[in-house]
Amino acid sequence: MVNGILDYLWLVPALPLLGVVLNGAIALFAERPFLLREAGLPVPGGLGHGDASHGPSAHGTSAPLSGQHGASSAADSHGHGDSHGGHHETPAYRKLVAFLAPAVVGASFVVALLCVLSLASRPADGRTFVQILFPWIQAGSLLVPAALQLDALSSVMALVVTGVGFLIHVYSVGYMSHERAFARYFVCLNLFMFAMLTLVLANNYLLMFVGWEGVGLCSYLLIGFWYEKQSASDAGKKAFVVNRIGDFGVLLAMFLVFWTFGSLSFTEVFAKVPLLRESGVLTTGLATAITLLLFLGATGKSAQIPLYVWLPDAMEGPTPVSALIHAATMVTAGVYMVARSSALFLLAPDTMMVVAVIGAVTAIFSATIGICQTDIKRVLAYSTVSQLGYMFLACGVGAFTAAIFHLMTHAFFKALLFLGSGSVIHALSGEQDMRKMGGLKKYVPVTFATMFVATLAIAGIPGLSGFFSKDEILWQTFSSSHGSPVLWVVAALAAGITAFYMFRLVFLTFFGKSRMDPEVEKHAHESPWTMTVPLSILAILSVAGGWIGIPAVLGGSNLFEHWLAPVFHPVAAAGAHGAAAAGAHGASVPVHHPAALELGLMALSVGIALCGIGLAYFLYRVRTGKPAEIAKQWPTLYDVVYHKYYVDEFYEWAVIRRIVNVSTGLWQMFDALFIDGIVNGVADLVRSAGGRVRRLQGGVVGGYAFSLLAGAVLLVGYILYRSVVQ
Amino acid sequence: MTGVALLDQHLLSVLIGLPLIGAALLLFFPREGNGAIRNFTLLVTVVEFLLSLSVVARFDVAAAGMQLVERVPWIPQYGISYIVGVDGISLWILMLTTFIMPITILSTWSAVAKNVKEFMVFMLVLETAMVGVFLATDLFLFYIFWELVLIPMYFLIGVWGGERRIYAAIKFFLYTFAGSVLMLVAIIALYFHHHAVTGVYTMDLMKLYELTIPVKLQLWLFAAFFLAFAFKVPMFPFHTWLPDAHVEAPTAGSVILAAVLLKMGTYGFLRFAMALFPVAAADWTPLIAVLAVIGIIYGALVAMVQKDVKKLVAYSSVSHLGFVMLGLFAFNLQGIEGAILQMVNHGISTGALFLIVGIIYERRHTRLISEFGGLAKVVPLFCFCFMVVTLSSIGVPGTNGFVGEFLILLGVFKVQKWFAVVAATGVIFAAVYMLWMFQRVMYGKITNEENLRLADMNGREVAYMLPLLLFILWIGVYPQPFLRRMDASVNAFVTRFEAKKQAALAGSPAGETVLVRYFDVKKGGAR
Amino acid sequence: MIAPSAYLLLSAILFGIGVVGVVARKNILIILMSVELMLNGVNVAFVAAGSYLGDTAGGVFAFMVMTVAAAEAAVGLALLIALYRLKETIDITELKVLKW
Amino acid sequence: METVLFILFGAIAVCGAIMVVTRKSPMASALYLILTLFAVAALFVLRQAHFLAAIQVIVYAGAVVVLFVFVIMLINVPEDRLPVERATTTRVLGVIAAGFFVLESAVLARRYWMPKGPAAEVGTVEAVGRALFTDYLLAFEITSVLLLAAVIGAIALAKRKT
Repeated sequence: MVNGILDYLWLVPALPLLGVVLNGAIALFAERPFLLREAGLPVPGGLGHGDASHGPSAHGTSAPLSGQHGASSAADSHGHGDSHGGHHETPAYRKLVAFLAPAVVGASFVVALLCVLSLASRPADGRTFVQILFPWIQAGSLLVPAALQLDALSSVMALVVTGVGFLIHVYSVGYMSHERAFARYFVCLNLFMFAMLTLVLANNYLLMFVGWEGVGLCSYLLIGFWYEKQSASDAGKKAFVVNRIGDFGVLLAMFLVFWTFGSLSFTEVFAKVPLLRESGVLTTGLATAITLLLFLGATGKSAQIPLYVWLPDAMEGPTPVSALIHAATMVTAGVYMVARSSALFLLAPDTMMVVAVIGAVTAIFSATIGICQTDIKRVLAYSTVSQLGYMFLACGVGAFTAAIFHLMTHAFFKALLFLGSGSVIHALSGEQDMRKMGGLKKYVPVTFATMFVATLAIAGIPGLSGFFSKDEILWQTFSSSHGSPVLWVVAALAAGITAFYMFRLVFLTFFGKSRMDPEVEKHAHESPWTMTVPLSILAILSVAGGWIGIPAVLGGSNLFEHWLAPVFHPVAAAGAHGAAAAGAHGASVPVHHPAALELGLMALSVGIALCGIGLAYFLYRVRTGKPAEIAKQWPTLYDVVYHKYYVDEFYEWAVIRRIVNVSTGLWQMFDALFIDGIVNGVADLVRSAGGRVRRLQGGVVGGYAFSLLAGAVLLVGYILYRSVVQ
Repeated sequence: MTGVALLDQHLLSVLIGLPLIGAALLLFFPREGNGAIRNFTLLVTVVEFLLSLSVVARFDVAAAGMQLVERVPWIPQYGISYIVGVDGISLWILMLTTFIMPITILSTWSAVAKNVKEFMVFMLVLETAMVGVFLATDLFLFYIFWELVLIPMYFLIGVWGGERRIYAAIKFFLYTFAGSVLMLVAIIALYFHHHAVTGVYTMDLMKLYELTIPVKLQLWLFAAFFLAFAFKVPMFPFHTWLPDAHVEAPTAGSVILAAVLLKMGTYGFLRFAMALFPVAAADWTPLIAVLAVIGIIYGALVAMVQKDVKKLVAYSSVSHLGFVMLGLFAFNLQGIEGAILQMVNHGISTGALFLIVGIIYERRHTRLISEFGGLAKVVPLFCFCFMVVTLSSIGVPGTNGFVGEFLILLGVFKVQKWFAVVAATGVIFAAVYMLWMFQRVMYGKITNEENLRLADMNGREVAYMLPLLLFILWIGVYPQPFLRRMDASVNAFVTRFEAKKQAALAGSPAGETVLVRYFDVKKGGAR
Repeated sequence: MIAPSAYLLLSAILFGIGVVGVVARKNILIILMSVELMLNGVNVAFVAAGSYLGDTAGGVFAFMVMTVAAAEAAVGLALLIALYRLKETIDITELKVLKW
Repeated sequence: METVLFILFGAIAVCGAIMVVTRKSPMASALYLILTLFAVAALFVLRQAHFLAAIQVIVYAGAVVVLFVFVIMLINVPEDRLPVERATTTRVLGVIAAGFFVLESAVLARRYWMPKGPAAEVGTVEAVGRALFTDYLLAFEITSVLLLAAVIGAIALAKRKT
């Protein structure tokens, strides 16, 4: 069978890897000596020993900020012209990096697009392409190849990742133009693309896990990119560790999967589901265990309760990173994994319920936190957590298509929001506090326009992408057999809150009087084209991205659902064997409900969203003093919400302190006192005994000779005695 | 005999003898010529490594038994022979030894300034002893090498160590010696038992493998071997010599201690304790698994709160070796192959970590975490190496640590779910203590004036770090060449283990061992 | 014909006299000579046993003993000289540094 | 005849030995030592151990005792500075113990009979040579190392530190 372009599927992850290698070499051999020299540090010899093979795990090797940035380098400090008076001619390597890094991702996008088109030309049931690259781990019955799989689901993911990724790379070139460790940044970013593409294109759980941890690693490196800042390196570590807790779940889930199915490959595992179900090997309990563990991983990666705490802190990273990793792609990996494993999830109704409830609770919980945040990026971060909650809600009610749909549209508008906020921050020389913004509309018109579009999209204004995807989720929540009206109410309420705080953000930032620092205001400026063009493209996508999934009730053909049907439909068919899974798959459900109900609920949710917008308008445009009053009126409530329900503090107190104390106790009491006490005690015993016995030794040679003789006499005497006795 | 023929027929003996000859030649070097001494030692170890590569080249992947065997009667009256051989179990540990030695030697260029000649002689003698331990398949020969390792190591710690070096050296010596003496008794008992059954005195391991030992005797003998190896590994709660020894040892000593000496314990379990006494081993499995799991968690927790980088790494070794032990006692292909791979991984990663610590220690003469901070800015290359090594130690996929840990946990999960679950939390803790340490050392602002003038890694340091990084990635990305060469031997081991266990179960009255209740009734045979 | 036991008896007597010299004298020179006496006593036993049993090992061992005796005398006397230079005495009771 | 010679040389050896340990002057002891060594050599001859007898004379009397004499003259301890012998408890006990030892040995010697017979020629040049260069080759070679070590050790020890 001729696969044509599909045979080059490996290029999709390989191209960013090439970028890592090339940029890594640049970072190592050009940027590192350059920065060291700039900082007045000696450049050691031995350059020749390094080589590009460091690439794959390249953590940038260069010092990030030259001394002049100092402490305030913190938040994206990009003061224009001011503190950069004496800085050198842009070295040539930066131009090379600025071209290479986006170019490889762009090329990767093109290849991915061609592959997907080629795949689309196949019949619907033949749209799964597996490419085995090389055997990776093999031990006994375990055989894990490094293999890629392109099917409907992974093609959506691959396109979103490479597409949005490319735009953000381009944006980064402008955004990071004042950054000293330019190459290091792009090494990490390219590495992230590689890991993320490995994640979505992997054809087995283990390789997916490689990407899964790989993106976590890149996230760690990029959050802590400005590592001189304590909060940044703390946040990076926190992200990694919290994700590790999730990974622990995935790891165990993989063990269960392997020892149940005898394989880790998606195709084999899912193909065996019905068989093992019939033979009784795959009990509901087992499926529940597997899926709950997988979901634990998803809560870590996708920042769901209880492991969401790392994501808001992750905003310490550069803004494009927040857009790419912590909004558009990496955090949705959990959703992807749950959707990928839908065949298993559908067998475990308990897990489905847990997923739905956690999703809904997270959605509303983090939305409420978003109300009170003043840092523009943190608002967006909580918004992301909330939107991810929606996706899990969708998964939990069996509407995997809707989840992936929302994942895609969310990638567009949330990336746009982050990039827009980045543009604002860029304009304000690093200011992130919304209380020090206002009236920015006239300074950054393109940014404002695009961000406004995205805000409308996330708020669920009809016609924009967010509307279709969110509404699909809400409808499924209401109508699906896994769903319930209660969840619908929660989700709709969360949608209203979302609309409220997003408009609060827009009003505080772009409207009203300027509350900017005059010094900052002087330099406020629109961003360069490398930043505004990606914004504009994303804005178009935010508007139009939803049109491929217009539901039937609105006269659309829901292309998106048809595209994904081969992935989720057979699943539903297989799941139908299980009692609990009957009628699980989303598309067939609305049949039982009148179209009027669907339309009515749709209107209701739009109404709630409009209420949210209205409230925001009232509080932040009409009665601007009111929010403070409310805060004063319920100080405790405000305090609790403002401090994010004290969850971080609770974790610190309940987990971290405890562990550290116990560890210290173990070390000092058990190790040093108990075990070494025994050991040293024995030693002391021997020594004191020796101290007594040593008096026998007079030190005079004659004495020793006599002892020797006496011993000999006794010995011979004993031999004699024995011989006499016998 | 021509040189080629010598290499052809006595490759393993050459591997054992070469460092010793090197050490003897070193005696004729003038004390003052430190440069010549160092270069010569490096040359010897590099040649040794290159020769050991030909072992890999000549290794037959399909053969399960000992390869390149050499057999010379030594004390024939007592059935003691000089028998050496290599199989899939020892191959990579042997390679690790010969690989890590030149790196270690290279790392001492500036770290060891006093008594260079003696230092190098001890290093070479140590190499002979270590290589001998992994190649000997005669119990008597093995025991000699096993004990021979102690002597140079004792001096390396005691002479070139830190402030409390004498305490650490004696503690190290006594701890390990206490265990090995019991092992000696067990070896002799086994020897006499073999005579009693077959009428032949022999110390040949392969012959002893064929022996069927009564369960009761097995339990006792295994206990003695267990103590010897558990001290060496070190398993919780026999581990307290390790932090002291590591902290006080010179960098090179720490590297070898971590990379190779600890592996002698785990290797000993696999080659001797488990293979000779399968029923007892199976019987002891719960206890050992529990200790291993405790070691994993305990080591990680205690590592977390250390203030001294070296001590932290030492405790992390306790944790990592817990994984290895757990994998071995899964008694299935995945677990054991994972454990062997993890031995190599731990050697590479932890060896590299000690080298990393050595590099900053050389510059600052302190290892306290609080003395550092913000180093990433002044020493970017160092930071990069440190990062990769840290990730490998954490077991991030794509690095060697992941493959090993995954296989181990996969294997363990099959036989003992809950052990695997608890052990897997060790993976989380590993991230916590390593990253926390990394952050405190490398990130943040430079608070200590002295750190501003730190020099980055020089060419020599890069030269010895680079091979380690390369292997970290190689094993992580393409472990096949390593795993394939273990397959046949490990498979044979597992098969023999199962057969012997079943035979013992069939032959012994029910209830004679805990095993019957515990291990087999509950689970099927593990494979 | 002489009984083998006669040789062994002689050997024991020579050895015993040597022992007396070692334990009872203070003069290191004489102690060293007494050691030679002891070794000679042993040699008598070796040679006698070897010849009675017809085993060459006896002769060989006697030979070895002589070698050792020569070496021992050389080193012992060298020690004595070094010691005399240091302490100006050949009294064994003056040497108490074994205890510290 | 043999008996007579045995008694004669045995008596000389024992008397000489007694004189060795009882003389005050080391020089006198050394001379008596030579006497004893010669007597023992004669006993060797009685047992057909000609080779051993020869090296007994050459090595012992010729080399070792000469060395003793040499050292005695070299350090030349004045009469008044020779150690004063006193009978301490240890010494008396030591002599008694030595006596016991001889007694015990004698009893043992009587208990373990060896075949009585003519002397086998095991101490001849041929027999010893054959044994040394075949079965005991390694031991023989190591002996040379031992002697070398003794020579180096003696030189190192006796060398005047500068």
